[in-house]
Amino acid sequence: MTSLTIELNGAAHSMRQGETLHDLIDSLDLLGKRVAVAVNREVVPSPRWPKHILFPSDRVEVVVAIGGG
Amino acid sequence: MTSLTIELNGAAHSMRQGETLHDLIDSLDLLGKRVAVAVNREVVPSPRWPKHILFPSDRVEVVVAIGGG
Amino acid sequence: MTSLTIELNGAAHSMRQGETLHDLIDSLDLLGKRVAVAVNREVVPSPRWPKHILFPSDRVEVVVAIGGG
Amino acid sequence: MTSLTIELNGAAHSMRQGETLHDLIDSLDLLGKRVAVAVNREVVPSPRWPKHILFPSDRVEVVVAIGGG
Amino acid sequence: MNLHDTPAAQPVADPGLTIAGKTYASRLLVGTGKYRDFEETRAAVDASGTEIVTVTIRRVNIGQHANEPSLLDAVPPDRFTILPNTGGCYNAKDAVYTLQLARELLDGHPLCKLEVLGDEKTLFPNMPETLKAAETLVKDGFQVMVYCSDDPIQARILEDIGCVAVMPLASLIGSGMGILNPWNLSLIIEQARVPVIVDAGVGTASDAAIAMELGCDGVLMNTAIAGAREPIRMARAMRLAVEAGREAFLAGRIPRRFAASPSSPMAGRIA
Amino acid sequence: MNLHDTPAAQPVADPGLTIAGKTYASRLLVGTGKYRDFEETRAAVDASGTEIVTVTIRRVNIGQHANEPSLLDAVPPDRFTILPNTGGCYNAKDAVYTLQLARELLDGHPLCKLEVLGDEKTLFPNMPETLKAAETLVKDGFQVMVYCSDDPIQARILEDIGCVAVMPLASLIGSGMGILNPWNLSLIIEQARVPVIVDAGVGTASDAAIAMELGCDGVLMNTAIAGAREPIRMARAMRLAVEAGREAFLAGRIPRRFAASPSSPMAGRIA
Amino acid sequence: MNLHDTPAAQPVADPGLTIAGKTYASRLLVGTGKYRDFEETRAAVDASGTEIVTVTIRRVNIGQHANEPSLLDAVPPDRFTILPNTGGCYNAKDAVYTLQLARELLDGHPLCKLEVLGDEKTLFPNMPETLKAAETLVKDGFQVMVYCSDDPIQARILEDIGCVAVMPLASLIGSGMGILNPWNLSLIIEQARVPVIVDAGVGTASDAAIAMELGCDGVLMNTAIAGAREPIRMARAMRLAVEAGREAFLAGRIPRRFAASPSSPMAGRIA
Amino acid sequence: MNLHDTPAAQPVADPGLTIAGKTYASRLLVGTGKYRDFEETRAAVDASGTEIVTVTIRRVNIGQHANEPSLLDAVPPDRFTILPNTGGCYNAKDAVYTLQLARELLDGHPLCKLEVLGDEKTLFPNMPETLKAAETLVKDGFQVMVYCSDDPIQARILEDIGCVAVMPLASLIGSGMGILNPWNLSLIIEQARVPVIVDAGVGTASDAAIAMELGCDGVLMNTAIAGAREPIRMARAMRLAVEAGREAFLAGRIPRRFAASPSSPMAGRIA
Repeated sequence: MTSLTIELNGAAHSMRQGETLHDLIDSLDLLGKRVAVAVNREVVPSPRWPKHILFPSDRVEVVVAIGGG
Repeated sequence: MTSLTIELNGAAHSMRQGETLHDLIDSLDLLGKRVAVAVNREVVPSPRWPKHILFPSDRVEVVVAIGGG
Repeated sequence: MTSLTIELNGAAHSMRQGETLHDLIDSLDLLGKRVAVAVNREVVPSPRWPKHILFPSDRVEVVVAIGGG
Repeated sequence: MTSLTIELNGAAHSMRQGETLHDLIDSLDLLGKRVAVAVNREVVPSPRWPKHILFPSDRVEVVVAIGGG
Repeated sequence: MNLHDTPAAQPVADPGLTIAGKTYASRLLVGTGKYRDFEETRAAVDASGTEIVTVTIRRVNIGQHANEPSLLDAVPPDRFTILPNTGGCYNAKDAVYTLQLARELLDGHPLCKLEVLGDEKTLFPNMPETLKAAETLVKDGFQVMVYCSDDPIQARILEDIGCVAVMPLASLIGSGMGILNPWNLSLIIEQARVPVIVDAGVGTASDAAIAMELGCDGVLMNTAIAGAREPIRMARAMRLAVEAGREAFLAGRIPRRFAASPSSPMAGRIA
Repeated sequence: MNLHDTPAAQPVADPGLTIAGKTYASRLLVGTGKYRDFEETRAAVDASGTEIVTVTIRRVNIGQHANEPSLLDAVPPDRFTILPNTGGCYNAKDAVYTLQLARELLDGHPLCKLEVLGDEKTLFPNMPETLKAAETLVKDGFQVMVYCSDDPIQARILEDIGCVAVMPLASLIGSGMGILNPWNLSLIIEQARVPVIVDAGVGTASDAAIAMELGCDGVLMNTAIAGAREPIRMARAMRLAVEAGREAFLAGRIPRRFAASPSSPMAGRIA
Repeated sequence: MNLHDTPAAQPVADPGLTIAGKTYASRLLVGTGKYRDFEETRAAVDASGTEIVTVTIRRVNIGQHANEPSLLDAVPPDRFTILPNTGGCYNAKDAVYTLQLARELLDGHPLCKLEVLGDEKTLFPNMPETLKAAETLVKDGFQVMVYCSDDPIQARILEDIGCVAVMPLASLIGSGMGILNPWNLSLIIEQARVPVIVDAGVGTASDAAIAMELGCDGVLMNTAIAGAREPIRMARAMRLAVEAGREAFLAGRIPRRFAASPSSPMAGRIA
Repeated sequence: MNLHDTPAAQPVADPGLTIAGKTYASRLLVGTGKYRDFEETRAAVDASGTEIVTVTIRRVNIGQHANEPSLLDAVPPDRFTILPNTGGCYNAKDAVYTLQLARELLDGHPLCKLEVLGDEKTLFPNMPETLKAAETLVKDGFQVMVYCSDDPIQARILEDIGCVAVMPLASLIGSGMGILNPWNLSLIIEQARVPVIVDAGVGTASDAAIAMELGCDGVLMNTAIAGAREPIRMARAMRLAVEAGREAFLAGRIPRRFAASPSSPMAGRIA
């Protein structure tokens, strides 16, 4: 089964073809954590993650809240 | 010979039909004075005054430099 | 019985000869009140009032605490 | 001829007995210069220098004007 | 007379600070950056008495252990109003995108702090980009609290766009220089119909008090507390200072006059 | 982790203000002049949280009804330290005489506030007369807190004479101009071995906070409170401001630097 | 020695102020409003030593005697650089139109002062409209000197648009409040590649000197001179102050340090 | 009309500064310390336009070559009024003794600058010793110009003693901090019947201008000029600044009002 490369938070990241955003977040151990996700600068709400299949060179952003002023 | 009404510096002003900007400035005793003129918010350089015939409801502006900061 | 005049808080005040500081304070209804007294710019503690006889032109000061900053 | 020691501007200075303030200033090459002199904190005007004989442990001050604010 | 039976008229309590329809008892807003750890962050937040805490949105550090504690455990959204900011954004596009992510992160709550910076040296706001971003965000349903210059004309434009609070800088972010131009700030306050909150530049307690005495509705700070030798003590000092300044504003100060006026009566002087 | 179980190190409490061997929790001293009535005086005194109240000595109003309430019923000596002052005295002789009467009035307690004024226009201290009076009073066993100019050399002389506190003016009495010369005040504070208390000139809360942030040990005021639109609220504001300024002083403020320093980390920015 | 034979090295002369390629010896620019008559205007202009005089464009008063003297007889374009301004314009459209008329009036000379005001109360610049007008005017070949807020980011944008000088306000036009925020002004000066000229707010000579000491390239004023009790004397004072401030800037002032440093040597002291 | 034929009323010239009956055109007094050499001293003195130069009295350096040039060759008493000072004296006795020597040195001329310092750290005046010395010197026939604190009461006492000029410090000697308390200085100026000359603390040209605008009669400085990167240029800047400030004071500045006032008439606006 072939793999593909996406851009995750600015760096190359390889996944298996057909994998979803849900699979990605799961693989990052971030399911259930307070994170937000965008693909190609479009926010994708968590309910839509399982249906959202990723394609080569998709630009994925996974963000959290950190300390700042 | 019929007359017409233009707007001169915001007020109604009547002239004779066919009169030019040059005629107007002359009638105001401003020929040779340091003034600038615009018709309908378009600046008209003095060389063009003799050929510039005024029409009803033309909006004419005649300005000078005064004290200001 | 002859009388005499002292200066009380800057104004003339007449008393009977032989009267004491205690008599004066009593006559002013100030016994037991929080006041301090000086005669001729010498402070006289209250215990000494009964023995302190006043003489003509004695300068008596009776003071209290009032609001101030 | 015996010598004696005076204090000149805070330091010991030896002279010959009987010498005057004039002799001292002369020996310092300061005659005619803009200096002022005091002996034992008393100012001595230059006209009096020739007559002013110095004695052991006299405290002599010789001062000038220098740059200051 | 017995004074204890006849209490003098007590002052009416301050109604509090209302932003986008919600009222807060505290007029102090604090940032969460530059603390030693989350424990210090939380202790300072508690000592400050704040109800509104601002946070920054950043990319997850891929690969780092995912179970480490997170800021929002220390300052939970159910106890504090979380105000996501766009610190680090230099144009409208990035700021809008950042806040769209923030809204998703915070279950759709629309209150946010917009800051579009002009350059890394001054962190001064880029006002043209700020106006552009404000317009987009308001249209998109955000409640925008906006970091801006102390320009009264552009403050009014931001209000007209529909921002829920204008937040002029007192001086450069993190500089601790205090309020460099109280006059411009006063012009903004006089005309504002939304809360005016000083954002950036406060250095110590008196700076916060002065802002409130000028008539500001609140003060937002981060470095002044987190950078102090004792952050928790300074957080407490700021809580007291903001309240002191607000009370002084409501109490109506005596006029400044360069002339003396005795506190003690002249009558009855001893001579 | 559960933050509630692990409280962060809390700041050490301020030991308080010690004058002539007695320690006070409050660093605010207040005057009692210019109030509407004794009830308002007492309410303001309570709201200020002060423990030291200054009063003026005046001749009894002969003939007036002797049973009217008196100031010391409103602020009883058993609950407050009463600090008699010499307001209205223009030479050493009158000041010394006034305080001898005051000591008698207050059952011999030696603490007093010496002020010898220079003229009625400025109420600026007359320092030569102040030095003379201080010398006499200290010899006579008084504990002298002294109103003085902000001259660091004469402040030291007053200390050497044996005064228990030096009280430089911030600006003219009743002027509300605040601290006109924080630099001189700092010189006095640096060298002082007795408490330095700003006396006169405070106008609003931030002025008091600034005095404490400079390192003053306390602040004395009257007009700023009594002359406010709402004296009781202003008294409370001053209590908060003095504490805020003191806490900020102890907390160690960030330095003033005219350069920006971001509150939010640069790492992980979204772009 | 004979000091007169050995002159000490004299300072190098200030090269002067260059705007749009033309160099001026004087760094003072003056307005022509608010004078009693043209004679006073000319006398003040002469006393100020200025070479650049700003004028306003207004409609001819129709019907009034056309032969009365005109401003440009008093300050003739062959002796002074005439700088037409857009005083009274509140949007980009009117400002651009006004300057097109001005250019025609002044035989096509392109130098102008753009000011687009925000409201009649503050006369503060409307920056969004100012940016728009600047863009149009620069494209149309004008050399634009622009009245602006003291915002360093927008000052740089105006420079990038191609303005030949940025002219931040020191404080509100005609207020005489001086330089309210020297810090922002310094940020603008540090980065500017075109002349920075303080426009508006100067009240007296020292304000002008301070502007020059901060590193400004020039100062523009009107009310401070025309509104003084003696306008001609004040014009002279301003000429001296601008030169004094410039010279002090070039001379390199001593640092501010709150510590004493004796002017007289310690050695050889008398004791 | 021909403006050149009708000069507007020119301002009346400043009568100049009168001290002890002698009038000086220049209101700038300068010290002679801290220069590289006598040549630079003289060049700076000339550039400053001063007529009064202060010098310090020190012990001759015994043994050093007696024919080296001396300060009074560089600034000869026949061209400048030499003002001997007591820099370095910490009590009345030494100051009086020093000036007695100075008077002898300067052929009996009685004008002198008295300064009695409080400590080496601040060089702040010791006022009690200053009062004592002033009394002795005036009795002894000296014309005393006196360095003092900015205390209006003691300034008046010095005047009553018979000093010919009072010279309050603006800030610490050599600090360059400028006028820290213009308010106290104003109180002194209002009441003074002798010249008030700011002595010490001036850092740059605008400081000198501000002093004159406040109504001072003159300014004395040393470090601000001698310590500048280019002393001769700064001397010139100070000459211009003192004159600018004086002229502005005489011209009557516009009031400070935080409100805008247009320089251009509203009438005839183009729309």
